[in-house]
Amino acid sequence: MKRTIVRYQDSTRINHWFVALLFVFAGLSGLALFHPSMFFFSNLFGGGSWTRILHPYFGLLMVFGFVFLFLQVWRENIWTRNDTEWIRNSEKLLRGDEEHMPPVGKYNAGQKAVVWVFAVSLLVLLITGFMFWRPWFDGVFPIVLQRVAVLLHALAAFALVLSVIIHVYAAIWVKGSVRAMTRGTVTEGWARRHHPLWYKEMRGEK
Amino acid sequence: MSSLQSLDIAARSATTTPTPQAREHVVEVAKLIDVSSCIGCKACQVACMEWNDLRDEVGHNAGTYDNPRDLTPQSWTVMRYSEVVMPSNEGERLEWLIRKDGCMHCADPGCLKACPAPGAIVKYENGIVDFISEHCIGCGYCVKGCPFDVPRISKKDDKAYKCSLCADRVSVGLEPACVKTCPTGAIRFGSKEDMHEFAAERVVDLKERGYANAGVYDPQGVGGTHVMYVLQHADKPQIYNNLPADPTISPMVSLWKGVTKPLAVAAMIGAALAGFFHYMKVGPIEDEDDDGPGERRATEEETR
Amino acid sequence: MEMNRRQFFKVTGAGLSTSTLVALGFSPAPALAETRSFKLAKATETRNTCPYCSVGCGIIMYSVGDKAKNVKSEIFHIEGDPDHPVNRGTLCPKGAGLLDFVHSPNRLKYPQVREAGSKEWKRISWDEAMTRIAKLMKEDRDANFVAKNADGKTVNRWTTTGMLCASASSNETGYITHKVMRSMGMLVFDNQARV
Amino acid sequence: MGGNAAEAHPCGFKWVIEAKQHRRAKLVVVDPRFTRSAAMSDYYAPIRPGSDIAFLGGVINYLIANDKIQHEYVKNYTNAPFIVGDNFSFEDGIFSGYDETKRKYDNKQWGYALDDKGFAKVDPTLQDPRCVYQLMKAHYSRYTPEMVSKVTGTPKEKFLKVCEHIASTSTPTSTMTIMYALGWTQHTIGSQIIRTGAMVQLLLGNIGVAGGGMNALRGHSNIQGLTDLGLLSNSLPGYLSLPTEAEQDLETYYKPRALKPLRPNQMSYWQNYPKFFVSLQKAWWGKAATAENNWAFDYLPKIDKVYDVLQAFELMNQGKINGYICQGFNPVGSFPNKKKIISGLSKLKYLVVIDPLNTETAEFWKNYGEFNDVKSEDIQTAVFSLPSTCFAEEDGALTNSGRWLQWHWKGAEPPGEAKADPEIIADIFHRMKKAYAKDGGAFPDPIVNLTWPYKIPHSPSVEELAMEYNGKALADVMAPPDPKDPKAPPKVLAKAGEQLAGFGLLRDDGSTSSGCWIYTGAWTQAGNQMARRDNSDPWGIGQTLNWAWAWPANRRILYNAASSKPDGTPWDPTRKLVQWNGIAWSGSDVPDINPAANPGDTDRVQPFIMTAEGVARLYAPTGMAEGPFPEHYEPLESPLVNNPFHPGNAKARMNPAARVFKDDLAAAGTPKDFPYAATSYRLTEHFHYWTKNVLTSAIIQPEQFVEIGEELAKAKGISNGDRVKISSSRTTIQCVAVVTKRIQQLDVDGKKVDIVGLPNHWGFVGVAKPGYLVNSLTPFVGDANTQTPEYKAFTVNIEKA
Repeated sequence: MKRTIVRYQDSTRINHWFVALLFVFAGLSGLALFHPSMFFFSNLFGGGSWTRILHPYFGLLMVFGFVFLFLQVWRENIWTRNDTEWIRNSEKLLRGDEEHMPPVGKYNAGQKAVVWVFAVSLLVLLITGFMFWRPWFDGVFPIVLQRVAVLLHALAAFALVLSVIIHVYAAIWVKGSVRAMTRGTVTEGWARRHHPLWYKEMRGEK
Repeated sequence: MSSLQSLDIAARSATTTPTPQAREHVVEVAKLIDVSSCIGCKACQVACMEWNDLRDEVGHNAGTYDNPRDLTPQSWTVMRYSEVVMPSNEGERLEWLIRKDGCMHCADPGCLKACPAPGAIVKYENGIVDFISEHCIGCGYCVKGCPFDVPRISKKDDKAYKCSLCADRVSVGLEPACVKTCPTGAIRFGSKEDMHEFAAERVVDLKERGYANAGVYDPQGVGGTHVMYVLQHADKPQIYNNLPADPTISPMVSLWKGVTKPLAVAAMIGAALAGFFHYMKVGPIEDEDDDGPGERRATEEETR
Repeated sequence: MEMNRRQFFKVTGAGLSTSTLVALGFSPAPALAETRSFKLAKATETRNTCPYCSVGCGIIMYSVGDKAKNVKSEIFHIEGDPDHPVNRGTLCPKGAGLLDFVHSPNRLKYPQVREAGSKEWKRISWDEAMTRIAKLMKEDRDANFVAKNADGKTVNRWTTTGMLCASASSNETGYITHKVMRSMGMLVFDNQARV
Repeated sequence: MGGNAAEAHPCGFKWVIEAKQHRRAKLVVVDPRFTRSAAMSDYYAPIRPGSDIAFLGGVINYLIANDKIQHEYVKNYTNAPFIVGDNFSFEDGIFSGYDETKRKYDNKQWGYALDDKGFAKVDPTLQDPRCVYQLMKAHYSRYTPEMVSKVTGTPKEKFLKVCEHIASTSTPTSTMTIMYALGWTQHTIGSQIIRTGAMVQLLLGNIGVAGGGMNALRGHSNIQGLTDLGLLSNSLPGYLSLPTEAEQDLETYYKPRALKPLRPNQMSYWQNYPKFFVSLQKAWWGKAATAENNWAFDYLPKIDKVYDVLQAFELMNQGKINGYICQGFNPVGSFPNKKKIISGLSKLKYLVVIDPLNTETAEFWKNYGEFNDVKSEDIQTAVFSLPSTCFAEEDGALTNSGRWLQWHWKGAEPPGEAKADPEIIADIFHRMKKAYAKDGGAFPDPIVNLTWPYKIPHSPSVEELAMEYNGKALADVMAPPDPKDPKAPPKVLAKAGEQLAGFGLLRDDGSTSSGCWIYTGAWTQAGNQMARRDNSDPWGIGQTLNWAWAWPANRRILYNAASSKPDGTPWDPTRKLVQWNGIAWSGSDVPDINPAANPGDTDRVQPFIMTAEGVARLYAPTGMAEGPFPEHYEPLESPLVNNPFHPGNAKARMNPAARVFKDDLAAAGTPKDFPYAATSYRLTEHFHYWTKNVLTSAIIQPEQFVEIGEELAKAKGISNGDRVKISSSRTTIQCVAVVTKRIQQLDVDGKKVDIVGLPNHWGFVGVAKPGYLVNSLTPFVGDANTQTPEYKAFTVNIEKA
């Protein structure tokens, strides 16, 4: 039986999957409105009008959930010089060569970048989303402002979806990562190999 | 399959494939509003209300003749009254400029460009831009798209509404209700070409009566409109209760609904595919206990 | 690129699921672009004159039904009469809104009486209303009819009941009203021409 | 001027816009407010309400001074050359023959100087100082441009510019029409304002020509019809008039009505009065009207005084009227001084309201809070509300401003138990007739003998009624013996029982019957002429003779023979109307002259066939209550303390012959308490007090407002949209203020005068916002001739609410 280390508490994982699920709903309903080619997603929510009605609520809930998640992880995601170094070498990592990567703590620079992109884009989505949320905020904001808001909302959504794709792929690409979120534990080898500093730290305590 | 064979559709909202356009040799219609002959009697408002079975609520008088105060889902056209003092050959002259506000039926409609719901907004071959309420999802994007701030979303059913240029009457060969009822013939209807000719005559007559800057308002910023004005002061449209001087679809909207979106979709799909092929090519980073490169090095150190 | 068997299934599986998605009817709905159906298609047309001002615009009234017996003809649209030489199909804001006059919530539907001193109406039948009115008029005429004036000249006038006639009613109504009321000797008798 | 066609008659105003677009016509508007008509005008000038005669008198003075007169027209077709009698005079605002106690003129002193044969003397050279032209010139010499500007408040250069526009139409080839309405009629000097306008048109030669004329834009759709049918206190159908007490027999009755011509060989058509009168009596009383009983002359009530509406409500307030029937009329809304109207109605024993809609009059007894604060229990009037049909639910004919009788068809059944008016009237008649037949009563004869030939007695059909007022031959109608061939057997013009084709066939021997002689020809043997719908315009000047039928004899422009020079050739060849082609009069209209009357004769038949003079009357010896020449008098309630034309003479401040009762004269508001000139008027979105029951009209003009100029608003601290209180000497009302540039402050007689505009469409019944009846403010005073109340000029005060 490989020895495992606990990476995420149960509450964090539930929180993560809550946000992930809502991202799927908000994302799909958002994409339905994003481009005609994906409008058929609106059938998942009971048609165009329901998509337009539900999407803001999904988004709101997602942001609500994300806030808790963010509060738990933001400390480990502060950007350090080490992360810039990691980024510079990430090009090699992509080609599968892990040796030259600097030792990484609980989160490597890629993961940190993803978290921060999530945070910023969700913030923008929240703010601009309110500005053209029909019908509750119909007459509140001038049309000129709403036009800017709609554009920013689309850009932020694009950034969010892109970073989610990267986030999901990274998890699949680095075998053994998914279980961190599904069961909360990782194998010692995984920890030693990918997050040596975090591994030492965990062993130190153990 | 459009059930409207007689009036083909030139453009349809949120539709990336072209609409059936074999029959494009269709007369483009236009409604000409000659503000210099308009007595502001609001017969067009009543005819529009009555034909389309709309009844707004009885509002209040807020110090002007403008009733209702603004376009609403139940008022698809309203008269805008402005009292301006303009220079004339006999010194200052008070003028009461009354403009019939409503959808301009643009050649390049901002509402149609902004609308995310397929088939909710259509532009017919004869130039009429119409809202197909059954497809409308009530998102309000058309309000952002329109350079003239015309569409209104109803609180009752979350559907967008605006003047339809009586597409139902025009499709069976009748003129719109407001055109027929206009007592002084200030509203005319016909082919856009004829309307331009008639407008030119009116401009000549107005110039003779001392309105040097009389002209036709058919803004090219939106590709020309199928509702045109003859204005006594065409050089200053904004005095007609801020009729935009050079209306265009806002750059925000064209950016938002222009080429960026397809690229963004492509980028997203591209990212997913890139991930997939990357996985194929580079293969996953395995999570075996001992034979991983990084893994080997780490184990050697502790086990020693 | 070596794709082992398991991965192969994964890829084809994803492709399979989306296509079934489409097959389950998630394909974009066939878009109907239909204008509102033309509401006057089979209506009955009747020519009339606008009752408001004296320009006398010609109007066409469209009513439900083709005059079949079981249909109570209901006017649902009124438009200008294009043949009329004065208005040529145009109508002013009042004329264009005639439909709301015909169907006004304030249209009276049955005879009512307000008794002396009371605060509200009481519905009564035509017969009772007309009997009382005729009685009141006859009593008043018999009591106050002046056959001869102070210096003996025959005058045959009744000035204690007056009438105001509608300038929006037809010539025929005006004619019969004048004929009946004048035959009773009524002098206090006018119409809107007075204001 | 005196009318706002763009708002009150929009579809008629279309033709002003057409004239502007096709004939490059100029539209000049003179109005206290810059109305929506003014918005379309080429030139606009403000004017103080009630000073129209000063303005028009100034125009007459300008035309004469600058010789902008169509001399040939004036010399031949007006009574300018007529010599006026010696005892006509005019000093300090009062004409000769004024009785101050009765506030009446005796017009015998205004007659022409007659020669031995009873014809009026004339001086074709117009030099005789007593000829009408010279007297008129002298009379209006006082109306200098400076004086006009002082009285009307119109800046002098604007007044002169308007005169210039008007003067440009004095040539035969260019013409002008005056479109006036209540702006001129609703004054104490209303009739004289219209006469002054007519005099201006006569000087310019614009009467009887295509595109000219005095166009009265009448109010209701059938006000013309009901006036033609004589539904007025002193009238009978066809503009015949009821006998007065003094006329006890036919002879004295006919004498002042069947006018003998004052000039040789004039048609003076009224001399046929007996034919029209006898035919009417036969239509109403059939066999009971015989030569022996003077054709049932005594069946008609005889007049002691004019029982106009103001008189009626004065009598009501004195308790002298017990019953009142309001058929489609809303006096509580439309009559002045609402308090007096309500107090009058409250003294009635019974009130019957026959109306398709609920009205303020029907509910005058109901307390509607501030809008109608009455105590129901004190009002002892029994009120009957009978539902009647509206236009869409009845067949029949309406007569429009152009005298066209247009037939309309029923399109729907009436709601609920509503009945058509003829049915309701028939019901009253039958019950009265049965009661009189059974129990007798006062003078039952005219009721029991009334002809009732209708197939369905309780519901006379409109077809039968139309045929009845058209008239038919009771016996064969013979042509008069032909002078050339006296022996020839007389030709039968119409067989017994046939519908008559024209009033030329009416006889005074009882062989013909016609309910209204001027309508003869509406329903002939050839059927219902009023239902004709051929709108062809063969002459291209808008003459559609085959559309419906116009009285008299389907003529569309009256006095159209005046559209030709004295020799019969048209003034303006491009717009011919009716001209003499050597044998007969013909043209694009039915000639308004004997077709065979050769203009070449020495005493040719003149175009104005209805007047005794045969020509138009610049000087009116009879017919006007306050003088042969119009003179400016101030309204009852004027911002000025005196009449600037006659500052010294208090008797000449207001129209000396105006219809006013003592208590109202005393209660009039003084300039001190009520300094601002007010006028009440209509908006295009509403029709009086009727369309506040109509949802579409309520939506486009929902709430009562008052219009004031920016200067007055600043002075009173009122900003746009505020609620304000407007008070007159009768009451105070509240509404929203619309502050606008369209009402200008005028300086009048050295004083700044502000104008307050009061649209009068709101009340306490209806779907629009409830409002005050504006006629609570207006004074209880009327015009001298028509008794039309003075809604257009009174004074108010205004405060922020």
